[in-house]
Amino acid sequence: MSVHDDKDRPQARHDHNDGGAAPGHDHNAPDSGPTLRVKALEALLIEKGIVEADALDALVDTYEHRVGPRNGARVVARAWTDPAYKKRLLADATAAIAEAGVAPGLEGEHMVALENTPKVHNLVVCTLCSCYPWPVLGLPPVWYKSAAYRSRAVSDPRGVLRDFGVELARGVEVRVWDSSAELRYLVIPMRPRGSEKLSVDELAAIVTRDAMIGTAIVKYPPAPAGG
Amino acid sequence: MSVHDDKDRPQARHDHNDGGAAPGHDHNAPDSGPTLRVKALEALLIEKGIVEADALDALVDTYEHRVGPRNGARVVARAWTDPAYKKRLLADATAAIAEAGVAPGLEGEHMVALENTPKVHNLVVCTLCSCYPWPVLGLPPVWYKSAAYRSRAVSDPRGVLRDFGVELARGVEVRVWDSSAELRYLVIPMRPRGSEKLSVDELAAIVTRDAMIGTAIVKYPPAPAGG
Amino acid sequence: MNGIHDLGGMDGFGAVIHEAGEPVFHAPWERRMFAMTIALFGRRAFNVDEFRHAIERMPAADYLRTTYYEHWLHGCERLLIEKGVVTAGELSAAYAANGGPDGMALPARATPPSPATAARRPRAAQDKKPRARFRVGDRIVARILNPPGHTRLPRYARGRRGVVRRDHGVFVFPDTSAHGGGANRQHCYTVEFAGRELWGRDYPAGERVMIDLWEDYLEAEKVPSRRITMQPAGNPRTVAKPARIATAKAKTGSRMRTR
Amino acid sequence: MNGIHDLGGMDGFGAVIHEAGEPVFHAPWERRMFAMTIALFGRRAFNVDEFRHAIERMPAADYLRTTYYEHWLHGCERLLIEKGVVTAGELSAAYAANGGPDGMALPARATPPSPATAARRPRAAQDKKPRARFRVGDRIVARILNPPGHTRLPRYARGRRGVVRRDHGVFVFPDTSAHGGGANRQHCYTVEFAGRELWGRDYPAGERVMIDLWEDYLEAEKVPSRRITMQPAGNPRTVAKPARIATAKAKTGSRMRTR
Repeated sequence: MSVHDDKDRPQARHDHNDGGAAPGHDHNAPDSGPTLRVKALEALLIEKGIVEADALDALVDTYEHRVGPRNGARVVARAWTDPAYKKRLLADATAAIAEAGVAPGLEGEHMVALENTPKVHNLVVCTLCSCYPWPVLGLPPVWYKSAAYRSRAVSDPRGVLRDFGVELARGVEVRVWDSSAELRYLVIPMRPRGSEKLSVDELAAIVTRDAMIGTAIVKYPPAPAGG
Repeated sequence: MSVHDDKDRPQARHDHNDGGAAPGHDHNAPDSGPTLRVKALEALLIEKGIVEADALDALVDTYEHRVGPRNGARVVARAWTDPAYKKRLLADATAAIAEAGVAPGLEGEHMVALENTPKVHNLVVCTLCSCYPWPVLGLPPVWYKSAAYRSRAVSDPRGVLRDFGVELARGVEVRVWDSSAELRYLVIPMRPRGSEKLSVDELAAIVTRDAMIGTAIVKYPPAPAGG
Repeated sequence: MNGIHDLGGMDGFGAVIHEAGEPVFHAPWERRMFAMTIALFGRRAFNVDEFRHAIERMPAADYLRTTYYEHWLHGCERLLIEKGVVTAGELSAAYAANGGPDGMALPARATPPSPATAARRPRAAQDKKPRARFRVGDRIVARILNPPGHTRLPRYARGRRGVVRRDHGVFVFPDTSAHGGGANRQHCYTVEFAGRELWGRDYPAGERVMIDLWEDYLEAEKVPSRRITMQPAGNPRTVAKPARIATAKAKTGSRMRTR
Repeated sequence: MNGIHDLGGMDGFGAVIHEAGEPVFHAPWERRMFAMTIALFGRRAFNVDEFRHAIERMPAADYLRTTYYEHWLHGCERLLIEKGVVTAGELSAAYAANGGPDGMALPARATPPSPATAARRPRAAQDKKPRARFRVGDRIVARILNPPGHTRLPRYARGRRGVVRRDHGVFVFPDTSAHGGGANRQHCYTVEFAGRELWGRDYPAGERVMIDLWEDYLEAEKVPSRRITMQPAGNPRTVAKPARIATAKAKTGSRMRTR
């Protein structure tokens, strides 16, 4: 866990020399990239006691190292191997996810699980911003927040799946879920043929993040490095 | 008329050294602003005999000095003073505009005149690009082609008119014409009170370009410098 | 194509900034770019639908940040290369050359064509005229169409009900003409939409938006209701009413990509 | 607000580029920006609806060209100033200071709150629950709404017919909550739209888009038709069906600006 030492701490000087326009819009000042503005903002908020540096460190550590897709993979593996659990998961995902030991938290208060079947493939997007189920999948990948994905997922889902190398059979119906409110969605991919003998942990290991968004199919043996 | 002398002519060298990607997308090459690319494009097209420099000069001269809003102002002044002409103008604007001595031409093949009345105010826009009645109004002003105008003219016309300092009375109905096809529109503004004694020429002189788009009202005596 | 160019009804661009007494061109290169484009239309290097579509395909952020004649520059460069009139290599070479001091002698001067006829576009057909499917007063719905290619049906009108106010006759259909799919000439109508139908029932009652729409963009409103006979807005002129026969509907590009 | 953020159904952004095994954060400043924003939520400096709306109000070209956490930076800077938590002057001074070598000593360390509870948002109401106006299986139309302010009703769904598939209970209404207009808690439903209804009849038959929509975004479909009783997509769970009484419809912002 990369604990911040003091020299990294952003500094804030308190002398109000000029009330210049908010720096947010000054694109060509030297080194005006986000680094400087974020450092300044943090310094100011810390100085005013609005945020504490350690709390920030803890939040970074939580979402960079503790909360991630492995949580969701455990839920999927359990659903694959425990029909009663899958029933509970599909009925009340928020409770079933907590039951699987995933700490409830931000962006996971109202979970819905979506089961992929031979007939129906589910795909999750947030066309308006980046809504995503943090507790089970961690923070969203850049592509999930991109204009390319957000624009076409709802109008050309098969085209988007092709961008991920996934070609769905003609007969499979695609259901796209636009997370436009407080609900957060977890796709339960189909269990791959040939994985019958794997343990729950071994199954969890082959479940990729993308498969839990709906932009990938779980393969066994797993394809080389994937999202 | 600023005739081009040779030294301004863009040069084209014919040695194909590298088939680099089209320069169109190279934003940070030195002096890569449009000036250089336009010069290069013109040189290439002239060298390949696709366009002739004099023809370009003539087109510039036509649309910078000969074709402009004074053409439309003449049509409006005549419509104000000759009811029979106005009837013909409202019935077949293309013919009536030609009758007023305005040479038909590009972006004026299918004209429609829109009469402002105490009850109805017309406003013209092209939400998709910049469609505009060149023969009567010349080339469109920058604001007509701006995202701000094109986006709000259809959904908040009164707000846009306020941006031009025009406040319509509550009872006046606003009709916005989106030039989405081949039709080009000329607004016939209301003749201002007090201009009864003016000659046709004097009337034409007080008709502003913006009034013929619908973003201004013709005043008499005319307001200080306006669009 | 649902591109950034389809701005009708968007928010966030602020007040309209207008420059009193602005010049026709704001820089010498704008003069040349304007003239070149018109000349290229005259030479049939590309048609106006292809040109618009080339501009629509600009990356959205570039489209919003660049000026109008930079759009034209982008459109011309792109189409000239796509149509093989010039190669990317030639363009880069000319581009590099114009950074340099010397260059090739220019071809001798030719008599310039008169500007007015420089680029006649046979947009309105003179010959065989397809029958009109709609008449002034007809209640229609703008179809829900989302072709991946060029269209002149703005998104803010799709699925909305309107009334045909005027039949302007037959014109080349942009959605096919921009993609080498032929003229597919068909009637084009001014259709009146109530502001409330477009923007919601909270919208002031009187406001109307008139949009010029090709026949393929329209379908008769399903709910049979008495025909509107009130005085049409704008011009009283109505085209003679030919009998209504459904013409074969041009196959508009399906939403799903086959590439 | 019909802003650039409302991307559903747009074209022109090309193929989805996805980086295999990408890191959670792509730069140190992204770590800090993420954590600061979550902490500010925890401090109730602003709510999530205000935050989203601040980002929606970015100039469209900037929104498209900047990265995700630059959006967060913009949103926080803007809201902190608008809400008077910091002044532009303080921000500029801090900004200038951080170009400089020395700076102020930082306040002593305090015990950090546990991340999980750091920013609880009371989104779902526990107390008095407004009645649901719709039930699973109801045929609805997404209203034609174009409020100048924040909304979670995507443009591509407005005016389109759908079927209520699930009632998720009562939630804070973003369109008022983003503008200090109160929680205005109301039911939120998953509504199923056929792909053809959204994108046109050429669209493949089976495809569906499910959108989560607040009650104020919906109205019953006018044409009386038999209720759908087919097996709802997704979860069989349906909320107990309370009697349907029309709740007072929250006044959504009218399209016309009064400023």
